[in-house]
Amino acid sequence: DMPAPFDAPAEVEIALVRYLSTGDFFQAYLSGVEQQAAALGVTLRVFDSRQDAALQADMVDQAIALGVDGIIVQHGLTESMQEAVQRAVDAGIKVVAFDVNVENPAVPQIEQSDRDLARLALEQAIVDNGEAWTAGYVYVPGIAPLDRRDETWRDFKGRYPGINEVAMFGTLDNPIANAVANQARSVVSANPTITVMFAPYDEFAKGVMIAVNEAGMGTDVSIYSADVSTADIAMMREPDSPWKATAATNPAVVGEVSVRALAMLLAGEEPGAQVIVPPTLITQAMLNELDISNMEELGAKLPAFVHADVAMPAWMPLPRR
Amino acid sequence: MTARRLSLVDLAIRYGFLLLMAGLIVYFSIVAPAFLSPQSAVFVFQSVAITGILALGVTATLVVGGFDLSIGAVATSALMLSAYVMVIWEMSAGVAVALCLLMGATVGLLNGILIVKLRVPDLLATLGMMFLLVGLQRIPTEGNSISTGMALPGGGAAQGTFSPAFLMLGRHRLDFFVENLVPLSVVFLLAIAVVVWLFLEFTRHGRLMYAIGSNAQAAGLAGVNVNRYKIVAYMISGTLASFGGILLAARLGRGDVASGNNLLLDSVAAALIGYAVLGASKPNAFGTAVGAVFVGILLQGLTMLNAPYYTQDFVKGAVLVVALVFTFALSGRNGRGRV
Amino acid sequence: MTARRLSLVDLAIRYGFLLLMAGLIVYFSIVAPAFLSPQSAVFVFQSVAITGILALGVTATLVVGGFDLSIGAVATSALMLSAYVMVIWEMSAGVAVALCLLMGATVGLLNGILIVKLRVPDLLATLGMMFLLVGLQRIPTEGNSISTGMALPGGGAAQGTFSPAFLMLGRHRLDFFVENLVPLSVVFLLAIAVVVWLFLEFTRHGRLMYAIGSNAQAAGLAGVNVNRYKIVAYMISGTLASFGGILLAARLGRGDVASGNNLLLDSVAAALIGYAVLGASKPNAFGTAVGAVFVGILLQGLTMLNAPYYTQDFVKGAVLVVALVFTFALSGRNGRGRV
Amino acid sequence: MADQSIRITGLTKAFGRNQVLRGVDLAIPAGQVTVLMGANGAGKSTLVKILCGVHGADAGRVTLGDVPFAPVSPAAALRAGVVTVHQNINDGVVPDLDVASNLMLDELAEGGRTFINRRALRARAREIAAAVGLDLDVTRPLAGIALAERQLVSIARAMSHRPRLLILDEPTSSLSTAETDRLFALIERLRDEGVAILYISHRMSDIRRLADRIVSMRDGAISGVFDAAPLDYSGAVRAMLGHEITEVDVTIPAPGAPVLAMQGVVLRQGARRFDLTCHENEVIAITGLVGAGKSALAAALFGLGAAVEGQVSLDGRRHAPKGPADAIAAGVFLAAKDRLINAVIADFDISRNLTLPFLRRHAGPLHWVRRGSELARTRAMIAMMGVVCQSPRDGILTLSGGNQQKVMVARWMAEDCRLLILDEPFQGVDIQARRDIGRRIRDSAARRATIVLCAEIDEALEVADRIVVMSEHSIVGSHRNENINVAAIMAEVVEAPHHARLGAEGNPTA
Ligand SMILES: Nc1ncnc2c1ncn2[C@@H]1O[C@H](COP(=O)(O)OP(=O)(O)OP(=O)(O)O)[C@@H](O)[C@H]1O
Ligand SMILES: Nc1ncnc2c1ncn2[C@@H]1O[C@H](COP(=O)(O)OP(=O)(O)OP(=O)(O)O)[C@@H](O)[C@H]1O
Ligand SMILES: [Mg+2]
Ligand SMILES: [Mg+2]
Repeated sequence: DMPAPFDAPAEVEIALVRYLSTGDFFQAYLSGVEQQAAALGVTLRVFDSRQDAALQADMVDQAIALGVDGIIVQHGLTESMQEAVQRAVDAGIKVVAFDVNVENPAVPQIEQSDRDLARLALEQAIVDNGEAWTAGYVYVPGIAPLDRRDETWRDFKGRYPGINEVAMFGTLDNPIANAVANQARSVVSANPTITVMFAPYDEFAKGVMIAVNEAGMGTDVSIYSADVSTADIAMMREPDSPWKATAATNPAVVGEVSVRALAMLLAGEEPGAQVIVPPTLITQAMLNELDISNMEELGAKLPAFVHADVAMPAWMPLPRR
Repeated sequence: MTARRLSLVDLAIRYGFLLLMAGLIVYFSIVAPAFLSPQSAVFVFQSVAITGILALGVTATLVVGGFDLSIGAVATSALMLSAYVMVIWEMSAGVAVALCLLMGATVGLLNGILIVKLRVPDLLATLGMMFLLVGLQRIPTEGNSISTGMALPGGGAAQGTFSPAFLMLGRHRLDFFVENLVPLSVVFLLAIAVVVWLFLEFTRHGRLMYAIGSNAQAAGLAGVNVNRYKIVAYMISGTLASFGGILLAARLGRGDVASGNNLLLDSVAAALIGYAVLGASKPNAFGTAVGAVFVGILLQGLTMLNAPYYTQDFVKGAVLVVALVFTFALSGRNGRGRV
Repeated sequence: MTARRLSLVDLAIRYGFLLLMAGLIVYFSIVAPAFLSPQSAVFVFQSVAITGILALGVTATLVVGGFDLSIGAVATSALMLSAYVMVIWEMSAGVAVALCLLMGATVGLLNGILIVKLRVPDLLATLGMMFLLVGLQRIPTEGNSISTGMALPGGGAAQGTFSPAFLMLGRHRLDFFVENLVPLSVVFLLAIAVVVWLFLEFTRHGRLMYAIGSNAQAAGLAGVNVNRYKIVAYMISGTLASFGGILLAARLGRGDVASGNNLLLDSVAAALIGYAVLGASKPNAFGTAVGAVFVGILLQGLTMLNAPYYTQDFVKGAVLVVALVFTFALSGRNGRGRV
Repeated sequence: MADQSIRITGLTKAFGRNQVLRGVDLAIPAGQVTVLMGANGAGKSTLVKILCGVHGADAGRVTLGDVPFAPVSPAAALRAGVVTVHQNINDGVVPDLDVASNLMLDELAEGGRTFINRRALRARAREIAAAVGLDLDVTRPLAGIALAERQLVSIARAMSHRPRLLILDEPTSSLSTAETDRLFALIERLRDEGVAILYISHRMSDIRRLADRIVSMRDGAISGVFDAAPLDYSGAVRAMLGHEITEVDVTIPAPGAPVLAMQGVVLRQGARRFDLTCHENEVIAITGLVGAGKSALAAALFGLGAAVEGQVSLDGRRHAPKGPADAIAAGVFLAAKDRLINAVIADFDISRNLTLPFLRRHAGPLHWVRRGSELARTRAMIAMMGVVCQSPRDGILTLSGGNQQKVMVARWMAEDCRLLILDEPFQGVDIQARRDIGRRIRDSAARRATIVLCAEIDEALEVADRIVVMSEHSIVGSHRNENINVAAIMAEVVEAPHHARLGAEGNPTA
């Protein structure tokens, strides 16, 4: 009772063309895609360009050559993906894009709304610390989601002149948490007045938390971040943890939504130009209260986190939970 | 005492690697039939075009007994520079290409001078240069990627664009039996491979460069201008790396700060695999090109089999080790002392 | 004829680098007063403890004329392995440490065998091993990080935790004048540096390893078991790298998926900077330790001055190049041929 | 024809504080062989390196014909017609390239067409090789050919240019008689064509054969010029040494118990079986052509490669070492030939070089090296061997070749052993140092058996109680060193014609 072409789902092949793959977020996203694809019964083909944008564009062409029915583009650069995606659309293939704007009206845009993520975390910081505090900020420019979160940070600084940013740092040297911890150590010892650290990426937050604890300032500094994983939950729940809140979408849910939006396109329905997966604010207090210790429990106890009610036509089968 | 008659072992040494590659192709075509299309073949070449070009540059420095760790950074610097020139200074594609190549050659020259005149050991000099460039390329934009419309520090937005002529370098496809089949970047890879191969193998200069790599002292005493050739090798390496960066920029269409992280290791791997091809046991352009394509085939095949990304690294490493053990253990001699 | 009286140039060669370091310290203390606290000093050491330990391992391979590109991957493999052992297998800290060290030693042994017995050139063998390990370490968890509570493939959640004893390795602090001042990792760095230094500089084995690095053939004809010492050098390198990985795990408290490329580059940089310390012009443990601390000071100072990350790379590269030009150009001789 | 002669006036050169050349005045006339004699470290090679553009002089001038000559690089010297065969053989060849490219290396460096015409290159290379009688496949990689052939390659390359000044720095150090003879014939031909030749050697037989004039050099200055026929050889030696040469007087002691016994040994496939016994308190010199199997014999005894067949016993026990460490433990020491390749640890000082094989003796608990003990032993050995140096901490490469050689021999005399094998211990050593080393070998020979391998019969005569001749990997004669018939030995040495060896190796000739 699913619409064509899902009346014969085994004939349907979709491709996931990824730009980023290393790390928990991307692994969880992939698992969401896999589960929703399995629920639909379609064949999934994964192309991993491993942060090679040029290769990613080629992989779209490969998918075209293989004759897939639909493509999910996961991250990437607008400039390199635009033409490739256009070629796919021209070939009659349905395409959705997650977290990359391919500037194509035929391609719905799946978003986890980085601006909302940053906004939720910062609003919690205002709630916890008032409107005036000394801040440290972790940022590496040039990375699209971080750049979008940075816009929100600037907005906030404009809106609350009491926020005094005394240090900005950040690095993507591997392992990121270790490298950021080294920097954060120097920053907190040079600026002992910092009370709030805005680290809008969980790897950054981990690093900052390690440094703050090492400096023995765990009770003086509060950390606000974005994204969440099982390991993050454990760190937020450590006794006296400075990591107060994080805002996140469930990457697995985003993966599911991506497949569902694509399926709607294939079935001739319109998911809308933008499919936004709303983020959830997760605070330390909340985790302790509900005694949440991993992502599964987070999903179980925060229903908003385990399922997003977007791209949900009536016929859509959901993965078993 | 070198037997002219080719024994089985000799054959294995000479052709073992190519055989392995053929075996892989056969295997992949059976388990993933799509592997054997012209598109797929072109894709293999295209996916390694940029690393291949960088690897050919590294080969030139390996030939003179040197090593260049700065190639990855040179490529990303060229990526940023070309974007800067076109998007912020709003100049033409020609200027961008010229400035990038000049930059690459200059970095090569500096590397060469550091190593030859100031006697800094090669790994050290090029490692320092690498760090320096990685930082330098981000200073003008304060770490931001460069794209049309980006906010300028002075206020306003950048109006320049990547010119179509420039983008063509990375994106245009030539008709070859099938329409729109062969991308220009593949043509560049093949052309550069052939030129570097001819240069190293058949010209006086190439021969002298091999002589330097083998025994610089003896070459110098025979009247070879050792320093000049070494500097030239680093300039070749820098120039090719910057050309790789230009192609990358043309493919990306943006000065992306996050791209090009793996270029160094992948191209070094290709150049080193080249030692095993045809039992050369020394750096050589043909081997380097084959090495690059080999890695491309492997990754393409694994992708077709839906292997997760981390198994690709694993298989790459395992095949590399096995293929090389095979070659070097059988040939019973060490490669060139230097590596 | 070695002149006993030290001329100005000799002094500059011997102490120039240390002087530069002193200058940096003075400069940073003036512009960033927080720089000169005991905590800050300790932190500099702590921030380079892991790379420093890896660099000491690389030094051992450099001494025998080799090179080890796999250390970064060994360290991250140890990071994943220790987390796996404690979190998924729910075993003790002791088992985790023992298995990691065993893994490091085994990888070193394999590297050594590849290089010595199977005659694969060192860069090639260790590069292959690096790719292999980067992939391998992710296979058991299918690319996921390891932390308590993670979902297991068989269903259910991992119940094991990082034991406090294990975490202490990275986090415990000893009293030293100031209470809770010196972290254990710093103690490890210093202890390992001293042991490696004493070993290489003052024991018979160290002497023979230097002999091998200088002229392996002559060492072999003097009855030195060249192959065994080379293998031992790679085993030292692998073991120290895995120990670095253990410290990393203890600091992070989880098994993060990471490539270790930056660990590799930073430790190679430290080991190579060591060539310039005291005008040694050869790999040496004291120089390596100083090189690591030097980089730590530089980054600590720059971060305190709010310099963005890319200027840190730039300054690191620039200082590296300048310091080394200074040393090598003045000393008027090339470093050991190998590097 | 313009004046071809080379004039050197007031040439000085210092390395740091070490004043190596102190005002050299020298003329090298065209059409004559000028032999330059000098003790190790006198500055001969330094002078050569200035003439061929490797080093610049500090002061003084050189004129080539009438024009001033101050080459800034080896290439410049080559262009001016000054061609050099360097003392260190490996300074002359490039192991990774084939023989043809090696023979043509300087022509390739000089310029010419960008693309190499392989066929023409090989043809020309064969011509060059043939001129010195070098008979081998020019497409072989140089790495696979023997040292003597490598030396011939660099000589052939130098000879091929019809130079104005040809400098040969100890060109015969690895050559055997047949090759030496051919080389000398070539040198004479070039001399007759008007080439100025500067020939450096420590071998009196070479000098007697070739010299038109002898120039002696001592401590960086010319100490005597001898050009009146008949040449005053002993005067030249006196001028170079500053004193009379010590005479050797071999008195053969009574040999003791047998130490090494080899029975029915076949060194390599197809070689003839032989026996050899060495006694305590006996010094045996084994002589023979280059490639006759002397080193192969040493290798078998030192665990570097077993013989094909036969019994070897040491003090009555079977001797089959698996490697050098094994051999050393059994009391068999080998001082290998070609010290820069096989012995010298360039990064080490004298004492560290000297104690290398026996470091265990100087190590305390935890394998800690006792520097004091090491230095004491080094001082003792420096005194015993008469090594000229400032201190045991001097870098080994700061020593002159002869002194380096003394250290390498001393390395193996620092401990007692049962059998000491010295492979070409006089390589590159001046006549006085040769006598010194020889005397030390003999003086300390009482409680061991000693085998000295040397291609030069003169050297064998100076050091040995018994001279054993090898040919084609087998022993063909043995002579007590008393009233010896040199001609008979020579006959045995050359018994197997030289070309048979190459033929036997199955190398098709071009
Ligand atoms: N590059 C150099 N740097 C420093 N000292 C040097 C250098 N080359 C030679 N010397 C020194 O110059 C002196 C003369 O050396 P040279 O090689 O000219 O002697 P030689 O007469 O050729 O001796 P031999 O007969 O042993 O070859 C020696 O004391 C040597 O240590
Ligand atoms: N590495 C090698 N590759 C090829 N041929 C070799 C090699 N080593 C030795 N030979 C050949 O083996 C033969 C015996 O060599 P060996 O060194 O035993 O002779 P030798 O009489 O000791 O010579 P020398 O007088 O130089 O010491 C020679 O013909 C030589 O060319
Ligand atoms: Mg000399
Ligand atoms: Mg011999």
